[in-house]
Amino acid sequence: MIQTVMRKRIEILVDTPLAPRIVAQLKAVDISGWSLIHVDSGGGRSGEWQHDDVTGASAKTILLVIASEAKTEKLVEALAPVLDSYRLLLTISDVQVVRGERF
Amino acid sequence: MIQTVMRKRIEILVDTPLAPRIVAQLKAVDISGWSLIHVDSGGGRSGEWQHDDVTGASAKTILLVIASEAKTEKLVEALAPVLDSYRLLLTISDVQVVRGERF
Amino acid sequence: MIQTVMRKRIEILVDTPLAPRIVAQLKAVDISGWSLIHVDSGGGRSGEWQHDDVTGASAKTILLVIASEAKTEKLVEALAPVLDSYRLLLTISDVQVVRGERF
Amino acid sequence: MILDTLTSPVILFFVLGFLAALLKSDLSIPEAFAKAMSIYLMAAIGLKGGVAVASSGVTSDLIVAAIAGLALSFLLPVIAFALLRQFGGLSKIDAGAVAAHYGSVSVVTFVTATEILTGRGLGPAGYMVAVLALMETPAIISGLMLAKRGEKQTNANAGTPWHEVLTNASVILLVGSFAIGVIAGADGFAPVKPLFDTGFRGVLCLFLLDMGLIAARRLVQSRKVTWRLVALAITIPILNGVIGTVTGTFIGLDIASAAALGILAASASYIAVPAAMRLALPEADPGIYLSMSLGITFPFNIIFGISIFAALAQMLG
Amino acid sequence: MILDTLTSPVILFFVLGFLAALLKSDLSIPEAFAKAMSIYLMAAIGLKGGVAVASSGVTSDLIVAAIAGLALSFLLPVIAFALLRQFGGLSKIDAGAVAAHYGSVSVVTFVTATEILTGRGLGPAGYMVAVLALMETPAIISGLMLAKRGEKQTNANAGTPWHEVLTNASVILLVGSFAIGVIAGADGFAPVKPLFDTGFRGVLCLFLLDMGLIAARRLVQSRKVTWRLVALAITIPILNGVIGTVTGTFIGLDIASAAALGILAASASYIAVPAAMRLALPEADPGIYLSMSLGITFPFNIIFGISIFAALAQMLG
Amino acid sequence: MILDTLTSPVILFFVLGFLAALLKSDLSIPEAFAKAMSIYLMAAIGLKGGVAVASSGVTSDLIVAAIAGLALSFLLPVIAFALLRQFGGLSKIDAGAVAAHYGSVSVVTFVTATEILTGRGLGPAGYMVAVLALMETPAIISGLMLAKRGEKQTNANAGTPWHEVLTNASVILLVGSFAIGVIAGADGFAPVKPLFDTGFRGVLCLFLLDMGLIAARRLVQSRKVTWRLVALAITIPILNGVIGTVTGTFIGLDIASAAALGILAASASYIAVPAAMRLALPEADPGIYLSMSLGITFPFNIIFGISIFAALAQMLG
Ligand SMILES: Nc1ncnc2c1ncn2[C@@H]1O[C@H](COP(=O)(O)O)[C@@H](O)[C@H]1O
Ligand SMILES: Nc1ncnc2c1ncn2[C@@H]1O[C@H](COP(=O)(O)O)[C@@H](O)[C@H]1O
Ligand SMILES: Nc1ncnc2c1ncn2[C@@H]1O[C@H](COP(=O)(O)O)[C@@H](O)[C@H]1O
Ligand code: NA
Ligand code: NA
Ligand code: NA
Repeated sequence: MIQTVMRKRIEILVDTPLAPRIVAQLKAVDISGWSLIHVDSGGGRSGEWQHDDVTGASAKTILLVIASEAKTEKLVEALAPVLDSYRLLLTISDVQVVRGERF
Repeated sequence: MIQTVMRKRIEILVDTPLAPRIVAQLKAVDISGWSLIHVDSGGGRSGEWQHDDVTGASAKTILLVIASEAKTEKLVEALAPVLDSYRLLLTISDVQVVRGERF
Repeated sequence: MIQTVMRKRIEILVDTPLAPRIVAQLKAVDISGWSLIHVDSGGGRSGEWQHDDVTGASAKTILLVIASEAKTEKLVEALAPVLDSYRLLLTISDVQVVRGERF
Repeated sequence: MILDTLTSPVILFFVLGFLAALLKSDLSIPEAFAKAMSIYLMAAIGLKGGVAVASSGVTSDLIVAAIAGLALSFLLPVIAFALLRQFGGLSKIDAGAVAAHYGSVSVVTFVTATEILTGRGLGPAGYMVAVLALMETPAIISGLMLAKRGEKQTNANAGTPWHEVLTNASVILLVGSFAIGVIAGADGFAPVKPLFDTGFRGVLCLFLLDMGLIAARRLVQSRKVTWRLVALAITIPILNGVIGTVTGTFIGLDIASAAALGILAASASYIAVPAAMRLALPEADPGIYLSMSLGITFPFNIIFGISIFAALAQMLG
Repeated sequence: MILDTLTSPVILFFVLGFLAALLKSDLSIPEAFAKAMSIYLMAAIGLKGGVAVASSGVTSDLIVAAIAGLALSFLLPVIAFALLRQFGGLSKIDAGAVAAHYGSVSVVTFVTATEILTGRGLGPAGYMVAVLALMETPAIISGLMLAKRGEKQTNANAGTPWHEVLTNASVILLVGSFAIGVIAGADGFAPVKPLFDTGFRGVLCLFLLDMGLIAARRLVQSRKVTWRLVALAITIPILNGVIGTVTGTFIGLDIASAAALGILAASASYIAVPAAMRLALPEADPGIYLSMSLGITFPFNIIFGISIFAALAQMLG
Repeated sequence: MILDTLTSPVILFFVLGFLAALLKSDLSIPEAFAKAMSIYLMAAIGLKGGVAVASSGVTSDLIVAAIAGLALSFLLPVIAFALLRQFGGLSKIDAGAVAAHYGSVSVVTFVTATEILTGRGLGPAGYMVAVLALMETPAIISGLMLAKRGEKQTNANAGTPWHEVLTNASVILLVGSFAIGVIAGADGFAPVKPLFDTGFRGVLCLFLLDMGLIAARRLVQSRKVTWRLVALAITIPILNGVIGTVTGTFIGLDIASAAALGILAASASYIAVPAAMRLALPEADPGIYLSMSLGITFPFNIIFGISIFAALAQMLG
């Protein structure tokens, strides 16, 4: 059987204009990979929104990151100060990863 | 360490025209937030499909919802009658959430 | 309560031009359903990329597959030889599925 | 005349798309661009129709054609339903859903017909755009009535989605730009004419390229269409088209407009109606109605139907 | 004159989009197409402005108008800030963010005004495009200064995002295509004119259709806009527009260019500034500034503002 | 002559995009719009080529040019491969993949060259579009042969993806619209000419704006391109371009067509070939071949190559 290792799967829902800032934080805690998933629309306590490329300011995106538990903890610490002001939605779950050495 | 709480991550794959109906059900069980993820194409027992904006009728979308276990159960009950007729694909997993009070 | 069963949720990040090959592998191990999720951009050890439809060659996509544990194992075995040459990112997690008989 | 049609770039691009999809080429038109073109085409045809009515005024022809269109859209599903049940072997729900498609209309078929007929000096009257818009929705109602006939009480969830049907994008766009055309008139239209008139046929080429791809892929991917349904997807439009053309001639429309009414009757919706059916009859199988209307009837009408009903209108007129 | 405006297709498409969204129609313009149109419009207006300046040369009017524009963009947020704090009851941060929007400009409002004024023989000078580009950013700086006045030390993360502000897409595109217009001149422009000039108004129609949809949806979805803020979203543009028009007349611009300066002053940004505020003041509520600038001020300016400041410029001139 | 090129809006928009990306501006063209423009450009160039051949007929020049194009596409990778292995230090697989790109062609380089040459009265013959289409694929085959030379048995998975190569989108679109142009002829083309001819250069401007952005981002993000590879990404196109221009002159093409053949030979594919290589040689590093062809060779050809080979053809002719 192929070897798998346990890693963390982090999903961060963030306003698209702020995504580069989060990516900078990833790099700061030495996480080297991420993917941005396209979100079309959504709703929450502050109302509903649609992705709109004209006023880019109201679009949101999901940052998907696979990382080790240690780096995940560092990332959460690093993001703590902006969690509220950036209105981030941050979830973490367990995943099995193939070729997991790289994370 | 930052406090996290356990919540449910619900993914519902649904035909795009029916998504507003599912959102209405979310609201009915007092779930206040959701995000719609863009799906490009797929395949299943009833054939393959591509996202196509011309005949919107054949596009699909993923509704991503983070909710407490109690609300998740209510939601599943509420969706039970339409699971088959709407051809929903519904999965539920555990996630750790930061700032989890809001769900 | 509605009956749920445990299944595997597989996410495969793959170069868009290679996605049909992976889908062929899915079919080979008798997995009948999949969905392609749109990824906008990302970064890893080999640099950053943006989805770009002009030179389709540099776009990536996420293949989302729900499958039984047995089929998942078969799939991982089948993909093993190309994991490196295709630069796949493959993660597996547990999910509860409603109407799980079909997977 | 069919040969004539087959050397028009508009049709040839459709054929190119169709062949490319059959060859499993990776050619694809970005969805956003395809949708943009359909919005452009609807706005353009609405505007031009409105401008035409602004100069002709509301004539009795317009009123008669409007009534005929409404009646056709409401009644044609009944015949289709009977055929689909008896000969096609569909369930009541699937038959009702498919019938609604054939009562309603395809904007692109109409636009293509207008281009081809105008090229032969047979341009339909401007008010036919209004008829087009009017014919979109009645069929949805009669299709739903047929699908649910005999049921005790329809639950709220599955009732007619009135709001969605009446405010659906293509109705709003057609009616809205028709109204703008009427208000602006020829003078107001002049400054925007370069985009909406001059570029029209070129855009139609690229749009039909995409429709060819979509139609052929739909045809290939469909697994549930029996040979009986294929036969009906050709017979029903012929039948409807003949009824439409005869009606048009009978109520005194000019030859071109009678042909246009025939083509509207023959065409099957693949935008407004599928969306409505997905909401109102989620149990109906989209694989069936999309394969029939988009995969078979649409190409049939583009390549043969337009010429057939034009010839019929000329014979009768 | 307002009535006149209201029968122009350009405005009517805006109204159509606005109504469609209020009716909760599913009509929508694909984002990619909307963004494509905005890129087209900015490139076209930049080119045309540049070509105009290439033939007129750098005049003293140009220089005076540029200085006036810079000053207005820098100073107008101060008045807006005071009103938003006192009358609107906003926090310092929200007031600063909103004020920045009102000091900056809306490209689409300017483009629409140019089309409508030109239709009445009141086309503003080509250099007003340069003024437009210059007015985009100073307001961001003064808005941020107002929002942070009295704070000890701003941390690095929350400082002015200079790089993003100065290289933002609309600034680059406007300035870049203006420069291309200047370099290419009328002769170089000729081969690309069919696309950038002839099709311009038609594209503007479709773009305003989308802006109508976006503005109305924004208005409907906004939950945080009090009646006081609604009043300010109309009062501030009137005030700014009057200041701008008077300034334009005072510094000796021709009537059309004075009107254009008024409209620039009255218009509120909804592209460059929201993006900058999201970065520099993430704590400010985007619901407030987008609802005000896009949901209220933008429609107000399109339907009333343009005519008001044109009339004022004619009165003063 | 290079200066001449540098004041054309078409090239200036490319430069604008390139600079914007180097400045890390957030300017971006929606992918769907970029792809739509590339589809439009290929359809337009195919149509125009076909219409030209429809009136000139199949001449011996056409046949000779077609054979020369096929031979060049098949043979040029051999020289490139040797240089990439020896001087560039690439592995066999990477060298084969890169060589395939340089044997194949870039549609946009050809289109831009045609526009610029036509502007100087040096428009290449219509049949060069057919040559363009023919040159897209042979290089893929010889590149794969070079990459796998000496291997015992290629496994099924890694064989030449014949189907994808022969039905790839740009081949189908070019060949298809060329055929439509031939069938429709000048008369059939007339009604669609406003879109496909009049708007052409304007669209090319916006498309090159995007290509500038893409090329510069590719250049900046590439980490694997050594200075030796940079040198080859300029040397190989010069070499290939000279071979192509000389061949064109030698086989008796007119000056403009000989220049066009040179530019085709010099250009490197960044659409059809990368997609094929990703399938056939997944182990080859896309970072290398995309950075070289798109990040270096493409800008080099647009800004210098076109003028160089045109000058050479004039000298020789
Ligand atoms: N840790 C990660 N989490 C999420 N996505 C990743 C991660 N690492 C790599 N990726 C994605 O995989 C692509 C290729 O990664 P690499 O092979 O490391 O360059 C990247 O561009 C990302 O889109
Ligand atoms: N429970 C949730 N599940 C999924 N997405 C959510 C949830 N809550 C909020 N969101 C997303 O986060 C955005 C902002 O949420 P809020 O800050 O609550 O307005 C929403 O518009 C959704 O896209
Ligand atoms: N096992 C699966 N994993 C992921 N997506 C699936 C799976 N099965 C079905 N789907 C998605 O659900 C759609 C409908 O499935 P079906 O009802 O089986 O035709 C498919 O087209 C896929 O997009
Ligand atoms: Na019909
Ligand atoms: Na302003
Ligand atoms: Na070449």
